[in-house]
Amino acid sequence: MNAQQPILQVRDLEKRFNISGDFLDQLKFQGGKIVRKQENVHAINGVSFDVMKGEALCVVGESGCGKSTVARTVMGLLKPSGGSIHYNGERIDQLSDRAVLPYRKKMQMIFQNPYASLNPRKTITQTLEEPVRFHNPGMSETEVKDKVKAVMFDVGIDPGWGVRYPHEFSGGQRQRISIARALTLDPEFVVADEPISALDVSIQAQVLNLMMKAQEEHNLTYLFITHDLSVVEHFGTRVAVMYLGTLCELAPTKTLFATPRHPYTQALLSAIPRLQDHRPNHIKLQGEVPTPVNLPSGCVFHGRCPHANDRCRQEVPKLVPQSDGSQVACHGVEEGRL
Amino acid sequence: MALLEVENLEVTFGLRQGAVKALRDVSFTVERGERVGIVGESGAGKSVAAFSILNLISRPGYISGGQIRFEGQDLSKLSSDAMREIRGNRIAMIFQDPMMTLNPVLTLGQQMVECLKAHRKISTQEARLIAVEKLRQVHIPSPEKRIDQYPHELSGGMRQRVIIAIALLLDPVLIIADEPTTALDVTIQAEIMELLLELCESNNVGLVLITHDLGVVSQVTQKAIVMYAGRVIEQGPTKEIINDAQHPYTQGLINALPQQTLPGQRLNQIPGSMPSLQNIPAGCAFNPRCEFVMDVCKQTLPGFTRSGGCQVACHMVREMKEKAAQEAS
Amino acid sequence: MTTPVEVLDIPTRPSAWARFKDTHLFHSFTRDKVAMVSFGLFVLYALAALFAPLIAPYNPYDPASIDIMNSELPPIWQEGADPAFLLGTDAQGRDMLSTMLYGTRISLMIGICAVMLQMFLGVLIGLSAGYFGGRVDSFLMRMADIQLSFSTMMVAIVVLAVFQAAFGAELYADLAIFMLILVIGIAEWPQYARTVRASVLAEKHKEYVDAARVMGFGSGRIMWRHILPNTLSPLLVISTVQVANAIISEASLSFLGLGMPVSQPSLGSLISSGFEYIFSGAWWITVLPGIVLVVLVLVMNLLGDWLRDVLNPKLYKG
Amino acid sequence: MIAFVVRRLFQAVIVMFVISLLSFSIQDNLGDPLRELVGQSVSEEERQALRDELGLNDPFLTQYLRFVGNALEGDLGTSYFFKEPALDVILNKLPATLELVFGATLIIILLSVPLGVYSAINPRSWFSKTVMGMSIVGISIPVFLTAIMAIYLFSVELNWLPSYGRGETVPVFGSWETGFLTKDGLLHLLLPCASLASIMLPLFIRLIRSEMMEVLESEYVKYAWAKGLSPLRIWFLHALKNTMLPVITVGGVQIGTMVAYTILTETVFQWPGMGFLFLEAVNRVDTPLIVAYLIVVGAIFVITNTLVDLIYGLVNPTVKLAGKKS
Repeated sequence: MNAQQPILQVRDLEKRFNISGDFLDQLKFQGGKIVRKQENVHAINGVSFDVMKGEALCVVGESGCGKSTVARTVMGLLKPSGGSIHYNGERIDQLSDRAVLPYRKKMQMIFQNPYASLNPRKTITQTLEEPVRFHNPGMSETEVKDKVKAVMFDVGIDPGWGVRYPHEFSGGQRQRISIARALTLDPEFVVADEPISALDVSIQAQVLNLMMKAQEEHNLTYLFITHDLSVVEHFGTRVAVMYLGTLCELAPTKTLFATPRHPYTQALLSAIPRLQDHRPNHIKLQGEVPTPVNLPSGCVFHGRCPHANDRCRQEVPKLVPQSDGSQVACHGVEEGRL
Repeated sequence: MALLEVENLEVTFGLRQGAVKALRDVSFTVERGERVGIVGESGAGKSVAAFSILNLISRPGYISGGQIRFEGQDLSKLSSDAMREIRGNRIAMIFQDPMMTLNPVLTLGQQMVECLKAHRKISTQEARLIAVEKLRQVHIPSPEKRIDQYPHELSGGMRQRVIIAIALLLDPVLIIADEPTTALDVTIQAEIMELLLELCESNNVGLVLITHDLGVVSQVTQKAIVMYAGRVIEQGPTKEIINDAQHPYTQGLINALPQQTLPGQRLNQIPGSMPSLQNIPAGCAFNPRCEFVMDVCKQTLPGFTRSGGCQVACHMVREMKEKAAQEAS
Repeated sequence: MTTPVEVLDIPTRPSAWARFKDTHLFHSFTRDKVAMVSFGLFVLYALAALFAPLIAPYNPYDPASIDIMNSELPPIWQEGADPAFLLGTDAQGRDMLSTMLYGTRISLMIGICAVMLQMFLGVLIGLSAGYFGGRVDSFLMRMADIQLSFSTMMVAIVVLAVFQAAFGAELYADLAIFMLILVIGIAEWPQYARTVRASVLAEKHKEYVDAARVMGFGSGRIMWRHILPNTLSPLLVISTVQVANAIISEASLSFLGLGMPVSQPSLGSLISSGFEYIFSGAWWITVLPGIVLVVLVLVMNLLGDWLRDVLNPKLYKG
Repeated sequence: MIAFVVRRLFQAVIVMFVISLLSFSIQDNLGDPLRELVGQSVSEEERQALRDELGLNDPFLTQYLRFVGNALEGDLGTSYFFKEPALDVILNKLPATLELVFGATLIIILLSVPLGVYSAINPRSWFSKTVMGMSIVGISIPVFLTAIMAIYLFSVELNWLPSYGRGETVPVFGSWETGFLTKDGLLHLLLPCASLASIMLPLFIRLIRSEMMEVLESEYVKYAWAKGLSPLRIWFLHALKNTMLPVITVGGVQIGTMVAYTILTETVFQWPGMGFLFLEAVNRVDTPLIVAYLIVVGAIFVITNTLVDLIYGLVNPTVKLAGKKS
């Protein structure tokens, strides 16, 4: 496995959502005058990372940190407001619907909610066969059926289920069907957006095992979005920690869990409830996550960081490579204070 | 006398397709100041158990058998007025989703004051003072201002703090918390859990914590109750259950956690999924998923066997114990 | 390392009818007496309307078969009745039974055609609004708001009144049936448009639509093959109620003299024509078609209620 | 706030523009003002001269603008039949219609809230089932049929209540004649108001019931029970306040709709209101009167919708009068 070759390169990615409503909603009284004011949610602010071939890059963070937006932008479900996305060296974020089709085959996605990600009006067979037919117009009917059957066996579902509708299955079974749908096109790169967070503990293990097996057998590369750090430790090759639309730290999993550098990563790690320690001893953060509408100046984390100084309040930290192979965006780490 | 004694509790849901038993034969006790965790996956009946203590199961569910004794009183014999005296006053509840729990059209103050006035004869002014004090105890900044705000002006973590403050308003002896942190973010989760733990400890309040997270249970509780398909399958001191679970399901649940396996290795999974309450298999409900399944498991419901400080409902554990006892004699 | 394959018990695909019999819809139908009786009555109405010319003992449109001497005869169980006219006659001497059969035919036809027109306009506008969003959406929905705030009846009354005044009563009588369909059909488009738009918006944000987009399917394919089929249940529910409403609207307009003429009466114009005789004791001219109308509308409303209960999307987790 | 005001104004302008356009084309196409003015006995040249003088040969836009200008000054023409300013004729009949709507609204509010709330709280009781059964029958009977049946029963058969007209009225402020202050007037109001309410009442009962049932299932109501509050406080403060939010929105539109139904009730009861007058005007092709009616009704719609939005904003703390949830 050549782990050094990036399959996906994301550079300075930005995504803003305009939430100011229509023209009339933007008008506000201010100091006796009527002014027009636009409000944006800054979901991603200049995020850059590479995904190496064959690895599983996990993106972690709390809700609202922009991790799902990264996934959806990479998959072309959202148009980026700035920056670029390259796949195998080709820029894909500005392609037309038609030009992007070949990439759709190579890049697939697994969704969070097993109850919403399957079309309730289509049988399992219909759901699985449609993409195969669509992307392989030359394929004969038997070939399509064989392909789908093979994939169904692969993910451990009986092809006899095919005539049934999604509501007849449990959450774990549906998530397997979702994985099967992604695999029907023989992708090389799969984005998984919180694929197990809606499932029960005993089912989570089943789905994670299935994803690891698929990675091995199909030589897949994963971009795995999750809020669950214990899963990351198990599953990820490298981890990217996001906070308020910004990348705080990007490091190999072992390094990150052994020596977290960024204060936010440290707090996040200390907050996982573990079986063994009987007295929680986590780092307390002050206050709450600010709204992504009015971003704090400087480092987005400075309001809650116990080590913040004036520089943190003014200057935005850059992602700086460290000696242990990790990259950290923190003035404190850069200055050697931390 | 234990603070709360639940004995052979049975809850039935009268559905159109026929009656379905959501809880069967559930028994446990909570001592004064004790923290008890009820663990299970969705559909195990843990929330039903929690809500049935205060007789708050929504239709078409009802308590169809068993006893719930609180401070020696049989709650099922109480009139609805007497039950209301206990709710919120002696036993308080914390709900799962703070975004849905507070009434959107009433201010925090209104929702706190009404609770005090429902149980104590005090003026609105006095009630407000108590409410502000409690908000301060849960670390809400500038509570005098916050108290006149509406719920939508607060973040999820803040709202859950307010709900904890409401729970503590009348100095209850028991708090029932139904997945109090599931809807929150990891860092907020840890903070809320710690706050709850701290306040329970300092006020000597008992806690029944419903959760699916074994990590939380191991950190917060002294006793754990594991539920599967509407029954208790194992209960005992939390430490024992986490470190040395006897029931194959509990073992499976703990072993399935990613932290129990080396990174990159295949996780220990329990095959299949929990049966729906309508078609629970005969014998032990876990038998189709159990790797140690024996013939007896498919026919007879296992009773409880003592194992250390724990009670385990498993035929295999019983046989092992019996064998050990024979060898010893 | 292999993943164990879970096996379900029924691997073969049952026939379409067998599958229908297994649906939630069919099960609740067989369990609900009100729904079964309503459906039975509706079928009866539909058959009566369809075969009115075959069933009716007289042709009320044929002046030759009408004798003014037979006017205001009471139904057969009352004194002074003529056995030739089972349910009596109206003020012009037409057989009530026949007139009511033909009236039902016209009322139902106007109701159903108007609803088809509403559905066509509403689905088209609702789909566009929901799918394109943005300015198109806010413009269309503002129009719908304004039109709804005016109420169908108001719009219909004004438009028909103006047309009647402009055309003159005679020409208007010939065109009445088309005008009614047109006016009721156009005036109620916001109901459908809003329903369709709401379900499109709800469906659009579900992950299966994202999944389809990730597959690279075009927006047309996603719209028609993925989203539209999922908006059918609310459409079915409101359609039954809309037919009921359209029939009431038609009757009300006819009652005001803006609908069907007396020579070609709908249930509404029959009631209207009998109104003045109610004081003289000939109650049946008004009451009988009134009952027929109310039962028809009631049956549709009951079916709509039942469908709403059964198809309530909340019942499905999907 | 700005958005709210501007939207409302914008909507009002659109509504009035559509109405004015409609009214103008009615005036332009229906009937011949000349004939109404001078009769048939005038020669063709004189007619042409008169047409020029009256500006009837001007381009469309000029005529339309003149129409709007006059309308803004309150001049909507003279009724052909009454030979009086059309607006005055309509406004004279306005109190009768408004009292009808007011009476019906009163009946609806007084009955729908308790019935809806009761049947939501006790969905299985026989009383709730009866209420729900009656309400579905209620929405299935057209207003005019209810009115006819009411007359037949209470006026013709039982002879308890009068079947037409407003009865005795007394003037209150200025020209406003009210039937609410005399016994005879109230008796006359009873049947028409009840008939008018008959279609809306079941709708409101069903709406309140279904919204209330949904609210009663909500987490915050469950939580209120867990706090040990009294049932009355939970039902009538916690649940009802949330129930009323959607009811206000839908209800506002429905009250506007009721104005349309007054045409039907007024026709059956020969109630001397605007609707009855309007229908007469249509039959007489009295164009200025038709136009005046449309404009007055349009204004009523705009006012009620604005009021409803304002009330909604006041009741719902999460809305800042911008129509958008914060």
